[in-house]
Amino acid sequence: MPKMITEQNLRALIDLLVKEGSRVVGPKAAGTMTLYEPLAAGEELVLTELPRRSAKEAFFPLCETILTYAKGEEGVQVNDIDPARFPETVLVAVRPCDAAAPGILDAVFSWDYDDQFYQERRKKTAIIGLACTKADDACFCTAVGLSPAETQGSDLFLTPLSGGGFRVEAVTEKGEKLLARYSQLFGEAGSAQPLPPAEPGGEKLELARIKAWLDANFESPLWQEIADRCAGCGACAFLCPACHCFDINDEGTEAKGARRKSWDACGFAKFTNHASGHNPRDAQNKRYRNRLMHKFKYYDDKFGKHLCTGCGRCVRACPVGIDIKAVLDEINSK
Amino acid sequence: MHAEKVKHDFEPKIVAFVCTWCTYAGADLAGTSRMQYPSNVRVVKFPCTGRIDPVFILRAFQKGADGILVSGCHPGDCHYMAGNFHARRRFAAFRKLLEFVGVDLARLQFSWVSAAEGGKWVEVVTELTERIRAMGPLEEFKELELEECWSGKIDTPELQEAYKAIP
Amino acid sequence: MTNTAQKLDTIPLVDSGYWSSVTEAIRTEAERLLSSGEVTAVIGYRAGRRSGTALPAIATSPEQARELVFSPGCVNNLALYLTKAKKDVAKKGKVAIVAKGCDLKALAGLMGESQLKREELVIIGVACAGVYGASADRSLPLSEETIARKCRECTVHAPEGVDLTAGSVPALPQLSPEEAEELARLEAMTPRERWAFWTEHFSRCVRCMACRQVCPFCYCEQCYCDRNRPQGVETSPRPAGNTAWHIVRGMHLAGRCAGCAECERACPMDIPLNLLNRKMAQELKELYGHEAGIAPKEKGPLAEYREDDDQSFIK
Amino acid sequence: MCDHSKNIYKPYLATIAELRDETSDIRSLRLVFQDEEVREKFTFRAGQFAEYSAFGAGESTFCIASSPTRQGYIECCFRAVGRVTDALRSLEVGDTVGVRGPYGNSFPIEEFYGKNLVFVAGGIALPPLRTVIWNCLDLRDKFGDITIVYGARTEADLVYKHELAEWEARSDVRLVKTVDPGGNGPTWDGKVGFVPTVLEEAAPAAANTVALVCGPPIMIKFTLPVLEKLGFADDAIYTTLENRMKCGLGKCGRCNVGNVYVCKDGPVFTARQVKAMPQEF
Repeated sequence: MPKMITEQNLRALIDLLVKEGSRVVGPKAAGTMTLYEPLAAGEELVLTELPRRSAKEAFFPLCETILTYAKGEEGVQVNDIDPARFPETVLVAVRPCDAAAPGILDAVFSWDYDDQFYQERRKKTAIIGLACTKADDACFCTAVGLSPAETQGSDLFLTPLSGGGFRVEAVTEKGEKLLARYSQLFGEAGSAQPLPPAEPGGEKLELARIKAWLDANFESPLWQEIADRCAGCGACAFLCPACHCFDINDEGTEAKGARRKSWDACGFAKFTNHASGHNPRDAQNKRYRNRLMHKFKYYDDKFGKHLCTGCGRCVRACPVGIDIKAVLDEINSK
Repeated sequence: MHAEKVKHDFEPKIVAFVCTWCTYAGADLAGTSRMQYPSNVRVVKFPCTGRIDPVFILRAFQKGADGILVSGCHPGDCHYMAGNFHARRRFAAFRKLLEFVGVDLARLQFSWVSAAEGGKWVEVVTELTERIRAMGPLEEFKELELEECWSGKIDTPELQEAYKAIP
Repeated sequence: MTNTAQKLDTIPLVDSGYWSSVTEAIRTEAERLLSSGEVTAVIGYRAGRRSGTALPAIATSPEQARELVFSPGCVNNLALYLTKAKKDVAKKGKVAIVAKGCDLKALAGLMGESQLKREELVIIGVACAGVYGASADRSLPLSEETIARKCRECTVHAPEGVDLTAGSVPALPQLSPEEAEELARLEAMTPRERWAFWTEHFSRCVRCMACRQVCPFCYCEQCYCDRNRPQGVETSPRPAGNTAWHIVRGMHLAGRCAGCAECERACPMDIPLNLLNRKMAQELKELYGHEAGIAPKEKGPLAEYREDDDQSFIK
Repeated sequence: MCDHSKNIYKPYLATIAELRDETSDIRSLRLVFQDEEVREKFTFRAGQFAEYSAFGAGESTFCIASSPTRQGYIECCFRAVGRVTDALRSLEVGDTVGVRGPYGNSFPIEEFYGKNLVFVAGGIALPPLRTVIWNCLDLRDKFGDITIVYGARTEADLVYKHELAEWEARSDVRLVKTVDPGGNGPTWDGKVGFVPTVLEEAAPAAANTVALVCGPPIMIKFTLPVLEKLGFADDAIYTTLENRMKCGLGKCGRCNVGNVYVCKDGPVFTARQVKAMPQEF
């Protein structure tokens, strides 16, 4: 028998999780925006809006310390970050386009070398997904093979019901455990009908066809055409649920400080700049090409997946109106 | 001879950005004349106030200064003709920007101290030190330095330890 | 969005005929310039895939000129494409540019800084009624609700000193100066409150550098803030470094900013960056009588001095 | 000892045992791991690289320039051109640096057994080949003729000058050293000319020979056709690519050339592999 949870109980669940010491992260009002942020109480949860930044932050923080160092009389001491201290986290009301991202990123963060910072956070996080019943004209998850009702990536999946509340589906063992542990908050779904899923518009993409075009078109006037407009900022990459490039920097003083890993973007002019001054991707067309190729070709070549969930954030955020969906449509039609 | 040392609860860190031709020479004069002034001030000298980038001021606050003095030649005395005139405008603007962001301008002092004004140097530095002492430490920038985005925040004693060490 | 009776602030500010007449004027002129060979490219706008959006377009043929548009979605300041930062565009040869009043100020600023020469440029000015704000619902017409904050206080609806003006300025209602009010609200705060206001905003900054990359005046080939020998500003997106970055940005634009508010529009984290620029503009006007205008000035207020400048803050 | 199974970004600590200025801005460091266990267990192959850190400044990527046949230490060689390399250069004997690695693939030395070797290097690109050169010289019996063509802009820009002298003195190695026209001083006893030209003149036989090339992109570009002309097959030419890296672990997304991650799939490639890559390096 399928389960359901009322909105009130969903908020109560958050309260309970917070009380028990979990970090609960979900969409929360932040000034004029909604952002995935730690929730202090269930009432802070915002269910109506797609957060401006993706949920990848929960696994791959915007900026995190990877070690600290101190110079003393006896030389340098390097201190590890103890991953045991990463908080147990429940990600709530995560849209399918965000929930799908970690499943894509697992490959790169475990490729030969396990990035414990990512892995440990991943292990300690349960994802409660939420089906989308509303899409805007930037959304294109269906075009890249996902859907507003996609449960993949979630541990527990909520689908809004027409009469209020959510149908609850345990997708993984982790989800089942959550369901069992807080069973008092879940009821029987009964005959309540789920709201129809959102219908992102736009042409469907044939990703294999796009990949084939990318395989053959490292050189194409398309790249320059886009680069003429591209301002070279990192807004697209930083809002993207699947972009995973990062930088490593030391900060602090000579005597003591921290080494930090933080998001970086392949669109930045100096991203690949060598110390000698030689820059393999010295023009914006090469950088944009790399961004698109990485998403739909290179990552596919390496890991059999594409680095895009169709969340549309880059489309909404691009200050010069570069629309990755329009670019893909164009390639698709070639 | 020695003024009696008073023990204070709080010894502010004062950074003085000075031009080498006038104020540095003035401070030097104060020293060679055996005038007493608070040892809280750390002097950083530049060829000219025109070389003192507002970023230096910001950086000093970020790295733990409780008060900052910027000092150079009197108008008309610039070794490079007009460096201090340009600096004057730049600092007038920068003050307004800092104030708008929420920095208390009482922590930032500008002065003209010539090579002959050892006494004025002592006066400016003493007054600034006492004022900052009365105001207490500059917490805003120190708090900010410790702040992390939520996703990168972890509760580790090692990290806290490292942060505490940031002067 | 409720579909109940149309609220007063959703009434269109101008009728749709205005947009089509400006569009037509731009197309005609662009077509003429390109077919006569007077210019090799026209920097304008074309419609985006999503309804209500427009994006920068570089038309190099008369056919492409027919695709140019002017709509409330034409939010970009195209002056960006004439700077050193966008060398590829300049390589195309002599260009024409579509410019709103606010964009003209940026062009004037760039000319003042010897980045552009007026005689090498054809300017198609737009008699501008205003454009959408960053968070506007673009399915709605341009209205008091959807108009950008900077446009509410626009003083340059009608362009001056251009080669051709596209369209004519329709009658526009006086709108309340929201940004000026916000600025006054901040000025009335205590320093501690302002600090809290700004650090909360800056703590959300992701250092995507969109504010810098869209700014026509951030054309330095090596940004001070990217330098690391020595490092002036920490590069990690932490609150401390973010705050330093935005202060430095504000300072480097003081006396240069043309007020196009592109930084604020581009910010994916909704940081009200133009308040910083506007505050500095206001202070520099008060201190040195400087104001960004449509006529190029040889020197900005921080590039010159007067012997009797105010020094009441110096001991 | 750092537990790399846990924090892949945590470096081993090493002490600078020796330092040597190769040129006015290029320095070599000999590093000895501080932890005894690491010292014993750390192994690498010629061609692999590491991430070296100057704490407080950050990390930089250089090859391991010493030979895997010489144990107990590793060496690196770098030009002070940035924040990290400046900081590394300011360190002195006895100071601590961080080392992460070894990373990447390596030269298949075993496959070279019984063959002649030609090394072609330009400027600061000698270190990545020096590791192989010493590796092979230490196992001298296993190889045929060994030729080294090494050039730099000027005499002063040649690195490992003392080793050049050593190789010159050996009868089992042929060293052809050259400087760009105008870069020669009055006592210069080598050739004058660009590396590709000098290589062509030196004309090593291609039969049963492997060429190992490393240098600035422009040198590589002009050297490959010369080798081709001399009869070298693309599979018999090896090079090592140097791209900017941050992690060295295939994650940070910086060093890729097309779908090839230089840090994991490389840095050692054959000319055939390089030709198959998009020309973006």
